Amino acid sequence: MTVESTAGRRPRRAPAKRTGARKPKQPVQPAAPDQPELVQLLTPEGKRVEHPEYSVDLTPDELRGLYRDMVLTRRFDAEATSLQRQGELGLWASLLGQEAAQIGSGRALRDDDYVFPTYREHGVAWCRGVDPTNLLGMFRGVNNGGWDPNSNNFHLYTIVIGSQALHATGYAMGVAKDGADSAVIAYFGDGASSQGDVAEAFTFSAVYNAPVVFFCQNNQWAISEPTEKQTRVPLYRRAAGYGFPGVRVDGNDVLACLAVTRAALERARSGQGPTLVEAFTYRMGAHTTSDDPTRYRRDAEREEWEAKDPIQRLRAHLEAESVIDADFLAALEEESETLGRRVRESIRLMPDPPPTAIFENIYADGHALVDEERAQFAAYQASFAEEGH
Amino acid sequence: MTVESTAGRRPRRAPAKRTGARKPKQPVQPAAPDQPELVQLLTPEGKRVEHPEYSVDLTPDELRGLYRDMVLTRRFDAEATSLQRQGELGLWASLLGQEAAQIGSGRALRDDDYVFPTYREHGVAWCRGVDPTNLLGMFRGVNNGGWDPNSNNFHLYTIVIGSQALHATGYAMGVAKDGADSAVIAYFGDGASSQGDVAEAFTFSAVYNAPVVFFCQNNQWAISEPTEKQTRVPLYRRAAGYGFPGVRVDGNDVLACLAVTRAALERARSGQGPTLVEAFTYRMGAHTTSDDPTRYRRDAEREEWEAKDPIQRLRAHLEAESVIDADFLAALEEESETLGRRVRESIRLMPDPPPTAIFENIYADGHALVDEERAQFAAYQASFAEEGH
Amino acid sequence: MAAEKVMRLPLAKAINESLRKAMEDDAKVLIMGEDVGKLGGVFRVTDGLQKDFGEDRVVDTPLAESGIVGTAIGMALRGYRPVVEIQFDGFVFPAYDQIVTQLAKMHARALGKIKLPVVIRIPYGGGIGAVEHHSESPEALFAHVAGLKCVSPSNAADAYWMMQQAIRSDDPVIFFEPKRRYWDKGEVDTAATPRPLHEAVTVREGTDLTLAAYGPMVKLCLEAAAAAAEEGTSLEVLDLRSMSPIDFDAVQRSVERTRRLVVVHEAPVFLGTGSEIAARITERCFYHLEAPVLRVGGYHAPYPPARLEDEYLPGLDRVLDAVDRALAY
Amino acid sequence: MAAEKVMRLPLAKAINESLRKAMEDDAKVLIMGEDVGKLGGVFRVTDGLQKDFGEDRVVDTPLAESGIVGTAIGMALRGYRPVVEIQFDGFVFPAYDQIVTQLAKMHARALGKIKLPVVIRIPYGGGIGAVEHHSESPEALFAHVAGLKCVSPSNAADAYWMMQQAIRSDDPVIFFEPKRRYWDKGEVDTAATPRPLHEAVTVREGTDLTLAAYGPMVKLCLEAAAAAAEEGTSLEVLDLRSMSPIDFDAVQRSVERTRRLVVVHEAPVFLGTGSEIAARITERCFYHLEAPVLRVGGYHAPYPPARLEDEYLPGLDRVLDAVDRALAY
Ligand SMILES: Cc1ncc(C[n+]2csc(CCOP(=O)(O)OP(=O)(O)O)c2C)c(N)n1
Ligand SMILES: Cc1ncc(C[n+]2csc(CCOP(=O)(O)OP(=O)(O)O)c2C)c(N)n1
Ligand SMILES: [Mg+2]
Ligand SMILES: [Mg+2]
Repeated sequence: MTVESTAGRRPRRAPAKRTGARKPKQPVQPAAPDQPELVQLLTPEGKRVEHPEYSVDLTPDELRGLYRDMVLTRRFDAEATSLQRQGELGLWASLLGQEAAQIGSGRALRDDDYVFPTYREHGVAWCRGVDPTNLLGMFRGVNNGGWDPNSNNFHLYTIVIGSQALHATGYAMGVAKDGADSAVIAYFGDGASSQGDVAEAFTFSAVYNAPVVFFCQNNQWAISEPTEKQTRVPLYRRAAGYGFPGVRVDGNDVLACLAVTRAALERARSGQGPTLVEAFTYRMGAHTTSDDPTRYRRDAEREEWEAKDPIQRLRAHLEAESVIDADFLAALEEESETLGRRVRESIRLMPDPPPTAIFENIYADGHALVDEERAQFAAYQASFAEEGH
Repeated sequence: MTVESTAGRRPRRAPAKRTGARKPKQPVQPAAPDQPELVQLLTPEGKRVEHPEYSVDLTPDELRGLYRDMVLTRRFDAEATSLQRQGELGLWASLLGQEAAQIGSGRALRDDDYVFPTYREHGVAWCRGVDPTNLLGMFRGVNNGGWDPNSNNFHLYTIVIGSQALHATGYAMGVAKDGADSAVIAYFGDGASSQGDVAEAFTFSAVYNAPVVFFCQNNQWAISEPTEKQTRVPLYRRAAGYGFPGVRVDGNDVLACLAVTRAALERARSGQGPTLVEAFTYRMGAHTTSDDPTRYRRDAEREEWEAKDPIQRLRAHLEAESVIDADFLAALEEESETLGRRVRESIRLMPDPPPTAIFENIYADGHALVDEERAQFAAYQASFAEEGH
Repeated sequence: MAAEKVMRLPLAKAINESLRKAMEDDAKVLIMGEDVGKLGGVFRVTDGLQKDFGEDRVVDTPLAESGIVGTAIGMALRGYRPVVEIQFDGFVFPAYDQIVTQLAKMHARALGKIKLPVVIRIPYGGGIGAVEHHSESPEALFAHVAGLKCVSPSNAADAYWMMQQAIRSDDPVIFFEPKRRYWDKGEVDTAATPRPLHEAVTVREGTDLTLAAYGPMVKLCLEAAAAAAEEGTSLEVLDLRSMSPIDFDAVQRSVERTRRLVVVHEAPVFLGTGSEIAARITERCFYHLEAPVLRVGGYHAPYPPARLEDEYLPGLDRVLDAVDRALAY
Repeated sequence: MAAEKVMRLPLAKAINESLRKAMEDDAKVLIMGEDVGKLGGVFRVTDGLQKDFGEDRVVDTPLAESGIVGTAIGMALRGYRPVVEIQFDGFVFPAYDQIVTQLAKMHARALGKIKLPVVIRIPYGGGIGAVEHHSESPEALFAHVAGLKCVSPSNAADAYWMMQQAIRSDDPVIFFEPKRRYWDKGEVDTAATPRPLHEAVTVREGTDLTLAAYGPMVKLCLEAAAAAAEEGTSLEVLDLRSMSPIDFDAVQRSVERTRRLVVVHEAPVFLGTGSEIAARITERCFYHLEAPVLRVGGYHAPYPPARLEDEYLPGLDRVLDAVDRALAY
């Protein structure tokens, strides 16, 4: 997450001298995505295709459910973005464009599985049943995480990039020790793949054969840096060097994301250890509401990806198969409106915490210094009351 | 490095209850070394074999040179071990068994190449022309690094595991910026492969195509932990996932180590970026003089590796080819004796630093607090002189 | 730049100009960090530099702070002078090991034979309504460590000159940038002769009590001094500028006159830099002090969510309250 | 253990017994770290535990400290109570980010809904003639951070009981083990009722001056008190035991009687825990103190090579010198 300044224009200057730096003569492997490697079950045009290894066979209800999830998630996200513009939130990190990756993987989970998200997994939170308004607290600045992780097996958002990959691995090691057959999923981004913590999570999970799925949403950008600044080969290949499988899935194809994640979770459950899933997708919006992507990326790129939109794609398929009709869409539109209204209303009701919250929950068993400072603070506050300040 | 205690015996107890932990059902890939993957030019019996990709063609002088390097390095190492026993050193980290990996790779370097060692690269130091007695300073406790890294392009020993992989990468990025065609080599162990810093070094070196060779001496142990505690697949495979080649070489075969390192350095020089070399070898001794390997490993394992001794192997080959004879061996024995004597004598002459050294070289440009403490210390010391304390 | 010497600039822009000048003067100066290139950094401190100096000198790095600092060390060993950006205070910790065990100690380890001219820029402190990890003040965690120098400018002119000096220093310097003052404008005279980097400055003279601060809190202390003046109390304000070393001589001189000292920083009071100042000044001025050295700072609590930060951060009232308490002795 | 209740044990062995007891009592207690299994740790503190409790409960980890602490956090979230070993003080820094940004803050981040009962054992301090990174005292770098608790036993009995309490605590505890005292024997009564974990203890009563210390320096202070007694000076010695929180009430009570305080620790004086104690006790006892609080500790320098450590570490003479200086006021 970033908060950024508005910065003035710099006066023009003569071009600077360059050092005589040697250019790499021949990069060994192209960093460009290898399209054929992508697992896909639904083309951008909405055509259902088969894959030799992965498949899904969903009921019409399930299909409609996925569509509904994506539409409502997008609606919630749009609502949050506009609440930020209205000053109700300090910041928002939009998932626009990543709905298929999140709903597909989120719907592959069982209730007893455990999720370790980044700060952008609003769609996964939705699948877990976390009340969307709870996600807004930290972006509004009333808390640093507003839900009980154990109510929905959905951990708090983690901002320090990559840290949660280790928590997920440790949690999964615990699951294995318990002899349970649940699985754990860790979300992170393409940028996060460079953090040492993620590499260490790969090592630990492999060595202990932990039941964890690493779900990397490669949305092509880490703020202003394209994926080429993190790796020169496709990210999913990282896994093999640690001794577990990696697979790249079309991250805008909700069916493929569901199928691939399900298979990976199944491997985890059956004692075969970790899998790395790279969901190849795109961050359609800014990094956060503080970001200005026009400074670093071309409009054309965004337009290309618009043609691969995850929601349109499923809709085309469901319409072609007559799984959805105008009534369904109208009802969903109304549900969206209701959700939007509820989010708007509840944010305005969300109270600021009392100042004394600063001193709460720092320690589970108490701490003398906190007690002292809490008391001093109370006395200090009271002094104003007395003075009528 | 570790310093360890002598610990008392534990009273016997009833076996503890086990938790019902689920055992991994089927590890995906075997952790066992895949022998065929090993690049070898000289069999354990000393037979010269060819490899489709790697070769060396050395003059008799060069061959004798390699043999001499290994013998003298081993002698120096043995001398240091016994100086530790005599109390002249606080600790020693022996390279016994790793002579071929170090001399082979060390002799592949050009003068303008730069080396970032761990704490065990006495053989590489030897190849760089670092006076062996300088290596002893930190183990004696008179300094934390007793040579000028730039005199021999050999950086100081680094104890915090894995850190130097990043320094090497940064240095190599600088070499590339300078447009120079030198290469850089970073040494580390099998244990170090788990550190996030090493993974980050892989990422940076790949993204910037830095002219660096990662030379991992897999000596099968990280103190008491066998390599299986760090990885479930051979380590050299780690590289591919970062987009550069990895190769496993017989680390007890000095010719293969030379050939493989030369090729990797050549790739670096010619702008093809990093390579990971895994030298498959064995730590014949204890981790350090403080360690007691009988607590955690079988004698039989050591014996197996004794049959693959790097020095015996080259000797067998050179004798078979009549490259060396009794005169050569006798002269070398004398040279060894001389070296041993010189090391013993110079360690005893190695002075303790003056106490005021504590306050020196902390900052290049000075620091008021250090000045103040230095002055206080001097006054305090002087007060004893006055009192005749 | 040649012609105009005095410019009125926001603090962030003053750093930008200083970086530009350093890069013009010395081809070995490099900039490294996340998003420092095309984006110009999330605060635009490196705005335009990649365009003018190229990707070889303004380097967008992978997202890995240990890697950034570790490779910067390697570049310094090769003769470069890297200026590293850590995007926010709370993200410096993955690099902490490289900073503390390598960057800080390598010069001493080599008995002085190698130098580590690395500057680590950290936008720090709160007050901008940000989410977790974006408002911390970790300076004590660096100042405690020998081998590092830590500084923080409070205004645009100091930002310009202190950055020039930090880059020229052959020692590693952690450069704490008061992010909530990035937009505050000040005059920068690029032809001036700057005072030594680690020297404190009396930014307001006074007789009754000394307020010592650095970075973002200097402005607050000046406001407090103005408010106190209206009530007839004369406060002296010291801008310490450097947290390692700390200019204790300057504090001592001031306290010997005013006989009372309040130290203000955003970082938690417990083991914050104020604890060292209190301990040492009490030792140096034991017979001069009319009151114990008081400290105003953050609580022993994680930095709170934005809606509570005004309660957490030292504000005018809390500073004046401490002043009153000190004067009451 | 059932029968014999009082044992005479070296400090390291007392910790070993305490770990064993905790593992017997609670199946959720796990041990993790490098070489803690077959080897029993480089100091043999976990000796025999893997043999008796199995590899599932005494876990040899990959060589990666961030990974160790990060996965321990995950295990704690799953309901385990991991006791993590960091092999030496100087190797904790790769884990610093996980400790400071995750372990310390997660309970607060979750508004108290999750707990992080993780103990991090760090053998710390010098005096054993080791190489670089094996003799440091980084406690201030942890005590400054809210959300962590930091303790250090000075003797075998405390080592036993404080470890029991640390493991039972629902908060993260950094357990600093005074490595140079590992071999010092003391009586451990496993049927005793221990005092609260964060309470200081008066280990010697005196009237002229208070010496406050923890961990390895307590023994030194007792020696200093004995030596001073011979010269007719009566020193009180406080074993603080806890660096976060610090039992300021106990220090205050003592100083109100003795009117003089010297704090001793191995860590560098500058921003060491002594600075906080000096600052706070001066505030609390301003009118009681006859002399400024003096501090004896390490210098602002990297820990020196072994042959110099006796000059660097506080020793009897330096403690007595500080006592003399304090008494001279
Ligand atoms: C350790 C750390 N460094 C820097 C940041 C600042 N930051 C926040 S998000 C981000 C980019 C993340 O990119 P990616 O992992 O691809 O995830 P995405 O935002 O694209 O979903 C950065 C650099 C951070 N949060 N944590
Ligand atoms: C960060 C860090 N953690 C722990 C240690 C303690 N330690 C010293 S050597 C070692 C094992 C290293 O194993 P490996 O990398 O295989 O190198 P080898 O000693 O076998 O040459 C350990 C754990 C350390 N030096 N640094
Ligand atoms: Mg991304
Ligand atoms: Mg090894």
